[in-house]
Amino acid sequence: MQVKETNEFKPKIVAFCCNWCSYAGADLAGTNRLQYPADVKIIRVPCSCRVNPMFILRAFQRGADGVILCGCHPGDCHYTTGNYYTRRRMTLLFSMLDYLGIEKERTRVEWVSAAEGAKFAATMNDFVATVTKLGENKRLEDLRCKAK
Amino acid sequence: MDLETLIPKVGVVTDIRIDTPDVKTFRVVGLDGNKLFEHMPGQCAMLSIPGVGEAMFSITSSPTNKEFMEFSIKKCGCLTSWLHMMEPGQQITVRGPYGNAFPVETALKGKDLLFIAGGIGLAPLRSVINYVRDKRDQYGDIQVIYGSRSKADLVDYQEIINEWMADPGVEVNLTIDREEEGWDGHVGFVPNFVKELSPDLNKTVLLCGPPIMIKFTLAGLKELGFTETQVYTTMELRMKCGVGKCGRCNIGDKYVCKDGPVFRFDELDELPNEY
Amino acid sequence: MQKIGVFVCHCGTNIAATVDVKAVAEALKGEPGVVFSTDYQYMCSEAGQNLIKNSIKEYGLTGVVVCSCSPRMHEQTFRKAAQSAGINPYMVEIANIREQCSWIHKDIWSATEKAIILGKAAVAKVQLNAPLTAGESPVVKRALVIGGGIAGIQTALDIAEAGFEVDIVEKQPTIGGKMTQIDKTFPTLDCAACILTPKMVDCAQNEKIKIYSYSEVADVKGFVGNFTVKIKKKARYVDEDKCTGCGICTEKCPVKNVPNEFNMGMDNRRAIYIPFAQAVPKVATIDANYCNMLKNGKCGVCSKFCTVGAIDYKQQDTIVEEKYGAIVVATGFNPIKLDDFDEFAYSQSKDVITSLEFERLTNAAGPTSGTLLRPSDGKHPHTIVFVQCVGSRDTSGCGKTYCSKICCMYTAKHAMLTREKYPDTDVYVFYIDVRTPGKNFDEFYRRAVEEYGVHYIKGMVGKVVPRSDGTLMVQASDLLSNEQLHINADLVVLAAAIEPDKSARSLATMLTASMDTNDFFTEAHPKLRPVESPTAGIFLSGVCQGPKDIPETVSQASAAAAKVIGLLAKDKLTCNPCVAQANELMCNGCSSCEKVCPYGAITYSDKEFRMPDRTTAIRRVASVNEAVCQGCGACTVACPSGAMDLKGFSNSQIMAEVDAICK
Amino acid sequence: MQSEMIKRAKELLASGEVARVVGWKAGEFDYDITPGVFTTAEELDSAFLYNDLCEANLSKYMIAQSRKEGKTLVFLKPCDTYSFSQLLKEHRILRENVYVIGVPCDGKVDVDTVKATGLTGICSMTSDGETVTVKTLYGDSTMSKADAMSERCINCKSKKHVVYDELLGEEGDVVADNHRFDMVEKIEAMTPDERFEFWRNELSRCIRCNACRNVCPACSCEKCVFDNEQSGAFNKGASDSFEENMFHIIRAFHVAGRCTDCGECSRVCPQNIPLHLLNRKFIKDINELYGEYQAGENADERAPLNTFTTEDVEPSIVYERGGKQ
Amino acid sequence: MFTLPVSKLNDLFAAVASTRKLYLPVDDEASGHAEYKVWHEGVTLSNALNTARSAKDFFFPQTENLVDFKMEGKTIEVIDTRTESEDFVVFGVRACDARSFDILDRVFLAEPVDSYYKNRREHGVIVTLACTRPEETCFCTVFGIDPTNPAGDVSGWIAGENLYLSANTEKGEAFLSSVSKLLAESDDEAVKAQQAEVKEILKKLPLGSLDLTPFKPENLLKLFDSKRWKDLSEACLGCGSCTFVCPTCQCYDIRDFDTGHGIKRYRCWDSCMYSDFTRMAHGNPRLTQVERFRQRFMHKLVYYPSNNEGIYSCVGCGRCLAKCPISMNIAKVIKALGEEA
Repeated sequence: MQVKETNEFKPKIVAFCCNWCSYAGADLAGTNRLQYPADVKIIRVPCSCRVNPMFILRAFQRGADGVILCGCHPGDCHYTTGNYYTRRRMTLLFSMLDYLGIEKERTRVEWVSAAEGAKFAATMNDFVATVTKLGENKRLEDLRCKAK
Repeated sequence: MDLETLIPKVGVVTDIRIDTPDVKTFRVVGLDGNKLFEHMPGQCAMLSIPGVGEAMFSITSSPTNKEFMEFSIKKCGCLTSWLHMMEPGQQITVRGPYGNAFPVETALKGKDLLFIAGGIGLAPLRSVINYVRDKRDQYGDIQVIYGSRSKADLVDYQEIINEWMADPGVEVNLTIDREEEGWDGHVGFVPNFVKELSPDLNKTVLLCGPPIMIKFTLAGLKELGFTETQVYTTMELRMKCGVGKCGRCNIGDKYVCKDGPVFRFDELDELPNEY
Repeated sequence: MQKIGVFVCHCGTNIAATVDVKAVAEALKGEPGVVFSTDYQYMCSEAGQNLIKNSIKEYGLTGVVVCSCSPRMHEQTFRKAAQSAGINPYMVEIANIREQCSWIHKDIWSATEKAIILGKAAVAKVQLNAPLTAGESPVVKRALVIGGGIAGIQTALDIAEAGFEVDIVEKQPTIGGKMTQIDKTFPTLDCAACILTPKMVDCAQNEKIKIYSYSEVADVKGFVGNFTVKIKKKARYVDEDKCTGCGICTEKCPVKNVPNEFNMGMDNRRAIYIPFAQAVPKVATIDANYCNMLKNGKCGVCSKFCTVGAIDYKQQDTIVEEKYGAIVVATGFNPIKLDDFDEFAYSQSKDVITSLEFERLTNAAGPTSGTLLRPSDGKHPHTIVFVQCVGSRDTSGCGKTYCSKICCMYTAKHAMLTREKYPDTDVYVFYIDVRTPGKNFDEFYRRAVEEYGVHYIKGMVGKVVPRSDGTLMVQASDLLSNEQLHINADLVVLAAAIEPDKSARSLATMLTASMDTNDFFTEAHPKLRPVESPTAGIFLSGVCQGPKDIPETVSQASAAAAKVIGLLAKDKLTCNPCVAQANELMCNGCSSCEKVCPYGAITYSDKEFRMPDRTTAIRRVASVNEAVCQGCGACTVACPSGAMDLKGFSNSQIMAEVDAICK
Repeated sequence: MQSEMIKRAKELLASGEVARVVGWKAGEFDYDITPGVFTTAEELDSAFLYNDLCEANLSKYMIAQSRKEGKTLVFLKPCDTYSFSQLLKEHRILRENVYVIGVPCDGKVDVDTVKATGLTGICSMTSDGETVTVKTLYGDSTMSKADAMSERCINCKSKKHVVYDELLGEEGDVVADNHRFDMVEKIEAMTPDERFEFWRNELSRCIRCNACRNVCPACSCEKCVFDNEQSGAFNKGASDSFEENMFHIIRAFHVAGRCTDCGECSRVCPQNIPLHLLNRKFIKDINELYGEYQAGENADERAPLNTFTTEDVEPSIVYERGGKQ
Repeated sequence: MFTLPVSKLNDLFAAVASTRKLYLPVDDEASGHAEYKVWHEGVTLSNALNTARSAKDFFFPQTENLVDFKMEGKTIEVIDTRTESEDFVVFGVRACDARSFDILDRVFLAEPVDSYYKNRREHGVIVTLACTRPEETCFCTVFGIDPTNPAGDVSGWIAGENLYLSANTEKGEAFLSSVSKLLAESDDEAVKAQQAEVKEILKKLPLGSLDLTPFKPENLLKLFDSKRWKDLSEACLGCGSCTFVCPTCQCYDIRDFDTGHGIKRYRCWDSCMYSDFTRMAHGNPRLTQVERFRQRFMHKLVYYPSNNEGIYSCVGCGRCLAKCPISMNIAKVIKALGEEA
């Protein structure tokens, strides 16, 4: 495979998607051929409430520039209550990151239903643009993981 | 830069022998195909798979083996599980040799030797047994009393049968804990077996095995009339550096990795009972 | 260390057009654990599946990664293929390189790079996969229906019809519920009793149905397929088996002043009573609050007259323990108490009544034998005002914020029936909106207005003032004409909001079934699983889930029954193996996980642990009921020590994916 | 108070009601008081102490002590009772094995605060409730007690005991108008760069000694994720600034909704990192977003992270409000 | 002996810093502590008695990389990442910390030599400063340390308006000659006077009379079996603050970190107070905090001296006294066990 040389900053984005809504929404975006940057890589979790704050920090440690969490709309959780917990946990976590002066725009929660392929693609496009503008994650990086 | 003992060498696992359901013996050489370093019987080495862990293992091959080193390793934790999953050709890191050795060139020279081992406890003794077998003329009688849970759990069984038992100057007494089909040898625990055999009191004992077995065997030996100054054992504690600096493996003022692992029982008596 | 095989699917050109599949297969060869990596036209085809099966055997694979379409599409296919080749189906992971890669990217280079990373993440995950086995739990082929109203009756009949045993627990002395009190039903105006009582009798006669009347659920243990329920049979002081329901006792009982709840307290019954003629079971019950014998040991009349010796003053509450595979909640509703609505003078005037009271006043079995008479003076009312939405759609705080759904229709019914029977009455209905979204509903309402001349006025009644002449001054506003109205009424009927039965809250706790803020039971999914509670094995029937009219209730009751039958038809339940698991050695016993579990799958017990120093310690630790856990993972984050983990989506697996993606 | 406490402790020991007493033990100087276990009247007479310098929160010791044979008597200050109650709620303490005597507290004198005024060589320090007399190698001085108290006592949240079997002295009240969030607000008002700078400066001093964790009554895990090689969060030496952040963020998150704001973490930090400001941020957020909540106050109330309402704010609130840009 | 007016200190620092890194105690506003920091223009020497962290960090840092590995397939590549340390000077080390280097040397420079430590040790010059205002927690004199006459490559005193310096080693001589332009020859009158004055204060130190006589190798088992360990350790939280602020505690852990691109094997401070310090798959010889607590003090007061000609592994700096969350410390242990003996 040919290696493409490029100088522009390509962010690394981890997207945690719940299996029932957002992952299906992402599939729908694909089925409808809605484009969003390849920088987004999706990890499937049963429910957004499975996402531990440690996973998010881990992603930043390992070189992610942005982490987005997608779940069913509040009230529509496959497990009834999961995303309500997600909402509280992530609100507090993001607020804490902001408190520590870490760019809050690098983290996001979006509710994407299985029918919202377009919203998924739009959300990803927007998030990638936001993170690209912020540039490389410098404030929550682990230098050991950056050095090649 | 000075030589640094904490920086390991790379070893290649050239052969893996399945000894028992949970013990495998790994043959290790350097990248150049030669032995990584010389050692004395009873000494240990730090083996590691980077990213998984590093731990101290007794070198089970005899120093008289000039081609390779062997390690018999029981699967019990994270690193050992990984080691057990390896296939030949896998590289590992090795550093050592560490610790003291059985005093084969001093106190044991010319003595009648009695080796008593239980389970994986044979591993450190195997190095000595083969060493003295190779230097047969320098030592007196050799007797090995070895026991394990079952026949399948006898480490180095093939070597014991084919080589040690075939060696006219070596007396081997095997035992297993419970009766089983296809076993016509002795059945019973090692401490009792030792008492039954009632070995000669002039023998020097090298004892190794699980703590409970050591405790009862030592008591049995004392009953028979052995003194603590006649019995050697080898210790195992958590180690990180292997060179007496990281502060973990001390028993009182002695570091197992440096001042041990081989202790004579009268030496242990002077140390706190913290092992 | 797993031996992993990687299979990259072209999906025709669906993937291969934008992803260099050969490069992906090649790149993944170097990943730790990968011993075989290849690509193929269609992995999901039989040939593709055979390729996987053969490779598993040939290379002794312990894990499989398929880079293909979404796992929502073919995960099951590949899992089955792997299973048929002898490895655990949960050792298969899918890298979604179609929907989430080839279909959304146009640039081959970046799509291929992404596909490789997704493949690496899947390989990293498989490396940590463990074989999972779906557990099985037996199903007790018997259902419990809590509540013996029309919902519970219908559910029970349907379940029994399918051949399963079903028990009804009803806290009143008779089954039948609210519907027994209703006179006629909208929109057909057929007699409620005529359609309900045959069903009640069916219940009593059906061999598969057992009715625990005058009983309550005291305790629920267990989980789907295997509940153990304690039912408290309240002492009715009458031997049910002996009582023939002849009713002689209810005539002879000297205590005559007990308000009759069946007629909404508008007449009296005796201390020993049968609620109404068609009661099922037709057995007398002694009201201990009024019975002289039970209160002070003086009387015993009923016992003397009972020819079969059914009276037993020494009877005690008894607890029956039964096992069930499924539980249906059909606890129904009550009209709200109107004490907080002073403006309508409900507590001041006897002639301000609720709609349910109105039903009794028009019912032939009611206190007035069906003649509409004013409760205060027994005179015929000439002007009747119906007030809708009393306590419904109320954001002021005294009522309920929701719409009670049934009031528009029954008010139209009342208005229409009044006008039909007593054409000389003026009937006014005050409404906010008239909601008639049912089959033949709007036609029904229009008939009331158009054919029967009911005065529908959009507007709220501000005040009802009892006047000295015995009439009621109704002050209201007509929102359409923007006028203030003053109507001199003889009778005011309030369409009180309905609310879930008070017993529902404590029952929900016992069942670990969730409720909304209004104490309605929550369904597992509003669209997809509307008759199931999120707690497996608990089903919802009737108004306990939300306001409903009779047709809707009956259809939901049958739907719940269908779900129950589906469950009971199985001999064993296969559990989802991707469930939470508590590491007892690390568990603090803090209950955080239990609090966030929507299914009540986590329980605690004190366990004895052998400590390294050979002492024992007793610690409270969590354990997960695998049959109940649905695997959402909420508990894993609530657990600070990480003792709670989710099989199939473990912390280490997800972090391995994160690492592989961010590398 | 001290003599009264000793008297009660002796009575309870003598009657066999309790088998041991957990309290404070005198040290070499007046300020180096150690939590101690007393089993005899003689020990109580010789070393038991309670005065304005007894800072340590004894509630966490009850996890282990309540599992011993016989009942344990523990003396708890008002703020310690919150920690104790929270531990009870989490089933970490066996209530039936503990006899709690609430003791009054009107703020403790903190030796680090006194030292920060520039006094060195402090050999003795006494408080009469109003004035603190300090004797040093280099001369004596006095200061008002208010100047000798640490921030946590100045901004005391409550003088009420939320749990006890017996109370010595007067019961106090919740202090409604404390200013404990002032510093959090100050940080929130900084720009992100300033905030980052502020916290980097603080957290980079961390030596990962685990004192904050080990003293914390909310950190009572059987096995901490940071000590667990399998947890994915194993973190021992703060080898990178990331690990410093990670440890403190996750620790604060794990105690969020459970932290009673006892302030022990900041008291014990050998590097004087104001760790309580992390916990207080969570407390403040919880109060503002989900309604006032004081961990430990109410045994039945659900912890804010273990519950929700359908009307909760969205995480995007963080972008909308929060500090300066 | 050489001298330099205190007013010229900045010139001295500038001269030193022009050729190598200069570390010195500086007041840290955020912590209220003095900490060693790199000198640059504008940085002034702290007046505090000592730094919150000890000076051991210079030679035995909290974490350091030992070696890297690259793994591919079945192969392992060992990458020696060691580099020659930069030259540096640590100014203002107190007598207690200066002694701690001797204690650490006996561990790290004993065969087999720890090259990481040695590398730094060889490239560092220690300039000490005599104490003038000891604190109540000081008890270095108990260990035969004279805080008015500190060791180090160069000994220093600030008396009156002048700094006095005197070299003790070749490295020290070289250091002084590198800044000789700034220095003037001087007698030691002012130093002697100051020493006499401080010694009067030392006599008043509350912990100056701790008795170490019971702590000798022949009492090893007796001390080990003392009944006092239990009550002394009862409140111990098992944290590592005492060991981490201690200038002589040298226990370490070796860990691997997977960066995603390879493995970094690093070493970091460890603490014998931690519950998992000696934990093995099949047991733990020091199961409870009593044993771990005992280990720390037995090591400092008995085991270490037994292996090192009677030298105690404590320098009386008093950091652990000030920093222990529960105010349990070596002084209390010495007293308690001494009483028993």
